[in-house]
Amino acid sequence: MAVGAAPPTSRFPAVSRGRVLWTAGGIAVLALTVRELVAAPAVFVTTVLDGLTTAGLYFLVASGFTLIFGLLRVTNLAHGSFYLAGGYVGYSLREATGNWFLALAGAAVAVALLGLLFQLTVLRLVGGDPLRESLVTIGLSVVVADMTLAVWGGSSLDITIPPFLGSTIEVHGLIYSRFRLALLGLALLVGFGLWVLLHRTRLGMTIRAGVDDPLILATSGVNVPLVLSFVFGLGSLMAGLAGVAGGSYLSLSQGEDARYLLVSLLVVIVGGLGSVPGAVVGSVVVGLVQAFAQVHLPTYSVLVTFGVMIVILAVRPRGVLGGAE
Amino acid sequence: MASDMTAGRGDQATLRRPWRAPRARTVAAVIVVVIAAAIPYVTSSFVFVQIVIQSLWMAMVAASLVFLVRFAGMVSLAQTGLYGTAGYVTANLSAIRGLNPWAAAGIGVLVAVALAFVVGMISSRARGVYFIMLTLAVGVFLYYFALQYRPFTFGFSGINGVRVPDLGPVPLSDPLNFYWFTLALSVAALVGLYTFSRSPLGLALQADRDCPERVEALGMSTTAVRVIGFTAAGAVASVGGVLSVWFNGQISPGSLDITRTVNILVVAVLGGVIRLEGAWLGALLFTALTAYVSNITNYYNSVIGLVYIAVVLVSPNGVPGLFTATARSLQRALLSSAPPRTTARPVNGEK
Amino acid sequence: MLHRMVLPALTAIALAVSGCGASTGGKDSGGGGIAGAANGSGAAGDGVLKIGLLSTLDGPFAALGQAANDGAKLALLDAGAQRSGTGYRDGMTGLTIGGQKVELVVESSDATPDVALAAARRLVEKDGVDILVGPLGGDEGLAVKGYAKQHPEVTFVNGTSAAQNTTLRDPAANFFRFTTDGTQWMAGLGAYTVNTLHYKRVVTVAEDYSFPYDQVGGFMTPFCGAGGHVPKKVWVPLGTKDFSSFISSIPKDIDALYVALGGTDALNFVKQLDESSLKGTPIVGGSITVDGAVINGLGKRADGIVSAGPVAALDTVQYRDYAAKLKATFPQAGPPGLFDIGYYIEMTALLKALTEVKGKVDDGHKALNAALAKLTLDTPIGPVRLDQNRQAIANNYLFQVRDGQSALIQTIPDVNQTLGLDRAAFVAQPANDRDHPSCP
Amino acid sequence: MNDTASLTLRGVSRRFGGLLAVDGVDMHLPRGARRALLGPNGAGKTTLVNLISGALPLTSGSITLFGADVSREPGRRRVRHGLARTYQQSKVFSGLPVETNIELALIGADGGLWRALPGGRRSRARHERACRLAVELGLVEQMGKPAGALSHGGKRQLELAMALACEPRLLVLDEPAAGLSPSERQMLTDLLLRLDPDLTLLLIEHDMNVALAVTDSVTVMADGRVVAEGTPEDVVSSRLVQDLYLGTAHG
Repeated sequence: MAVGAAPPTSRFPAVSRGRVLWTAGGIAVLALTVRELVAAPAVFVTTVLDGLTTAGLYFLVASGFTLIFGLLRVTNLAHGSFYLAGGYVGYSLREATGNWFLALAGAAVAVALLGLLFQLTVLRLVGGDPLRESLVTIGLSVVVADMTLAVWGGSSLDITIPPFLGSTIEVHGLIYSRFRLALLGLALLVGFGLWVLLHRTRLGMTIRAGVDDPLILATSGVNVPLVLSFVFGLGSLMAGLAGVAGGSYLSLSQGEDARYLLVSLLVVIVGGLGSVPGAVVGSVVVGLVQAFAQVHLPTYSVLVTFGVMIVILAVRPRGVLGGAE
Repeated sequence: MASDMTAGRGDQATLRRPWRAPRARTVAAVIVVVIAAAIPYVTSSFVFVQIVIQSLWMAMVAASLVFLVRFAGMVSLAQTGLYGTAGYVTANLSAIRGLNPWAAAGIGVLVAVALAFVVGMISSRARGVYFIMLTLAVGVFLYYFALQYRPFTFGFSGINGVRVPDLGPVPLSDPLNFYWFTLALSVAALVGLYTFSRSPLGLALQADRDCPERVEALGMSTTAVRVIGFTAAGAVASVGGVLSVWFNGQISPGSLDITRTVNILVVAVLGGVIRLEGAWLGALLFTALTAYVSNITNYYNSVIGLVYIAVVLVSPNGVPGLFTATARSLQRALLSSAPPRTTARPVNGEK
Repeated sequence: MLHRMVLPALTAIALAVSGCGASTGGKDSGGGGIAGAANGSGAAGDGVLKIGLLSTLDGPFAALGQAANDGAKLALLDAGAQRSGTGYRDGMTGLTIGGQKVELVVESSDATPDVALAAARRLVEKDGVDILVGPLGGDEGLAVKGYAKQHPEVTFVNGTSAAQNTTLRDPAANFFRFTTDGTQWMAGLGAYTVNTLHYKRVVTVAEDYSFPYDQVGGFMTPFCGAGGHVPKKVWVPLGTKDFSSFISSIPKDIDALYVALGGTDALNFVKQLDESSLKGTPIVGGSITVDGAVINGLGKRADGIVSAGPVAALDTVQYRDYAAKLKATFPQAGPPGLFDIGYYIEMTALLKALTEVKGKVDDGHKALNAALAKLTLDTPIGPVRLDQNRQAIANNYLFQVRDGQSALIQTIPDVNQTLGLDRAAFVAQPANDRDHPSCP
Repeated sequence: MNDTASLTLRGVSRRFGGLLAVDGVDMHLPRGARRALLGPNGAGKTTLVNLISGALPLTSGSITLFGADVSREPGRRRVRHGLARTYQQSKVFSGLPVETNIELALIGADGGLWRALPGGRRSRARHERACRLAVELGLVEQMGKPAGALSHGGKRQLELAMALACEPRLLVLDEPAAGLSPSERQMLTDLLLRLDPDLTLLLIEHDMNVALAVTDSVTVMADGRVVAEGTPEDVVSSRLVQDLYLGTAHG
């Protein structure tokens, strides 16, 4: 019995209720879209772009979170701290070497090592109890927050971006940031890389099999602890990568760790835990909802974003793409 | 599904009653009463107010979490949101709208309990880590509600100047009276939660923790059982919320942010999630730790984080578990003729 | 099991009832809440006069707290104290005023009111400080003022907390503020925007809490009075980094934007603004919006930005001395700014008053409070005196960025808390908020 | 006809994604019937049991329990019609004592939690009934132990005790003999033979000795469909069944 399986008793067949909700939701979204397009097309296009580029960053953070959960069943509540640590290390590397791409790669590797170290020393000691594993990661997040404050101080820091990404492009009078588009590109690239890894390599096949059924992993003849550590390292690496990418556009400061942990949670809650395609769907939904809420209800935007997520969860406890069971 | 934290070791302990002399409990109860009665007269004002009284109301919130973890297998990160809701309603109605403080507190608890019911309904289908994440989302939603819904919550500044009412002729604003009042409520919460856990509903809640399919197959509704359990815990947390507002005289979004959520979790883990009383011990340790470690080192947050990790790693039963384990191994060493007992490490459920 | 639980419960209740006889009875608790007694009642009690320093060394605003502590410690060093260590949290000793030993104890918050309150309680009730200097943030100040009412035996001197209502409405008799508030910091800017810059339609962008409310209020009251219009106010949630969607919601037919965001947030905002169709919109800044880092970060884009605030690089002896001392004592500190100068002024005022009363506070702080109330100071940023609510009346300054430098363009002397308006009428207005003032 | 039927399935199907695990099963159990459900692994037997007990919702078809259509009712309501079941892998409340496990089953049988509330936990009558069941199933020594600490066989006994506590009219057992020792199997067989003759029994069992000893009719499933039905003798001698099931099971 997998952790978190909902008691499989629904008075109504899931299909018909789901269909009604999907149809209602679809009509509402369509109606809003048409209204927006008619009212202010330029604002609409910009907002959609904002939403999608934000989704790109969110995907970078959340895909690592969901991968780790999928295979290790660990809810890594220190994932936001990995984002923040990655950003800070990237900042120092950028200042030291002057090369943004080196900072990106270096920080990602550094955070992957941090994650690996934690997994090998602490998580393995806890040994397979998902609740205690989650609790331990909370402790790590407290320590990382304190340590980053000690090393990098409390001021916001900006990672200088390479000049060719620093300007804007203009199409039909629409001005948009190059870096945001590059961020989206990076997310697509990483997403594609993940797809290749998971679908076109032996290791990836093993990981996917393990996500579907942890027992398969144990009987497949692979070195299970090694695969688990690899995935934890990979997930941390993505958080570190996201930290540099995000910290280059939106500055780094204390408190960002909690924000990106929440973002990861929202994304996987919406998309379904453990599923990379789910992380794509989740990022896009969260990104778009947030962007439109900020345009129309700036004062209550966060409430709107969270409210939508809670409604989705109440209806589909395992996320939009989560298994129906 | 059963994890170390939720497996029913408490019952094993109760069931081993013949082994533990009943007199030991009476002695323990007397000691606790004597300490509780002596505390106001032997501690400094700061320790009494900022550590003892503060830990009393904090423990109420933590106890609601311990109850949920221990008897229902639900690690709820929404408890801070619930206590904050009770606190905000109490503060707004009494300090802003000038309602009678007792009525304000009553309405505050009622609103929070109703909210707990709704949250319970929303989250009753989620289990394990899904439940953690869903309740965390609810908790954060309530935090942002407090932050952004200014007409009621006054945003980031929160609500100041909440006065402590009198209980008949007794002014509760006097620390000593407030201490007894809080202590009495703590004991009531403890007795109430234990009584609940032994009622048919409480047994069904524990049954649901162990095997929900079987609960349904016995003709009982897991949803009802879980929602009622969650609501009962919410009631205790919300009483803690009212006490916290009276204690601080103010409430602000910071009172229910993610740091506070983590703190309550730390309190629960330090106290061990085996016995409800652990929450009070955990709260005492936590408040003392935060008050004094910051004097010793600048990195006191790291210290708290590391202590917390160590406790989770070393002793699933929290700090009291640490003592019992040490005591048992001492006992074993002294009475080496006795056969070794297999109690310190619980059997790992269905893993 | 159950009956064993009932016993302590009954005992507790019985003791509670008996406890009521011993209680001191109906003391007005002022700010509400449970107040513990202050530890070590006054300097007479333990022979040492303890000053508590409360700023923000944790959380997102930690850098501001570090600057604040530099400023406060500089004032103590001036008076002859020595540092016990070089850390921000290290205290100070070695100072004697009127034969009384003076010690500094440091506590920190994370800029949230409830943590500030807890830190204040630790200082007063655990460390037994006689005087508390702080806190840093506006909402923290409101919470500490409430606590001050419970502890009339302790003197509270503000840090840089700048919420208007800390002193304007329902002030505490033992709370003194030698720095001006967030509304005063805007004095001169609103009128200048309409009359000199001729910006008539302005949208405000600020974070959603009390300090920016006061800033926007301080800008808008004279701005609206001079015929300006604010068709929309954008309140972004605290901690926002990505402003792009908020920018999309700003109407296009405006003359300028009023931006009250701190440091790098302002930098991010302007960068993102210039990546939108509002590219190049002129900017009017709040008091913490246009600092050196922002000017450097924006380069030529910064030129022409107008802002106002209480701290200016004056061409006076006091300012030059201060800047030199700060640089020499704390090499890692930046140029003089709001937070170090603010704490420096508050601490200097306190030490001056303490010297006047020869360190004596065993009269229930009466002499000290009287000395503080009538104190006048000549600070690095001009003369300061207090009004009837113990709130500073001081100069405010108008700046414009020219050639990568923030240049002083106007001094508004002796700005009081009601901006020169009638006090009763001013207090009768609704407090600054999301919706007030308004002139769409 | 209906008044003598305890369980009727019509066209019962269940789809998991692309897999049709149970495919148009029809079944009719008259009152007092003792039916064995046989078939190779993956034939859909356990899924069918889960559909009957309401642990899984139907994709299509209908289920009638003692004349009432329960196709859309959740599992806990079907209990009121007299259905009780056990699981392939023992599902007991491992953190609670054996005694409490049985008492909870009795609370469920007495009309659920709401009726039990005023009585409190310590209903003397309920306790005595729990003791009688424990005696019957040889659990009396273990009453105070947490159910999780029972042996495998002990858990099976406890499951059976909990099912019997419901005083069912239809008892569905999913491989009750799996993992039992020969002596425990004998005890189980004896117990099942002693059941009230009016009770209907549906039994999934791989142990032919147990299955054939206690049942009078057999349904064979393969790939989600019913492939044979009849007396034990007919079915066991059927060529098709030997190929399909016995061949696989012993091969």
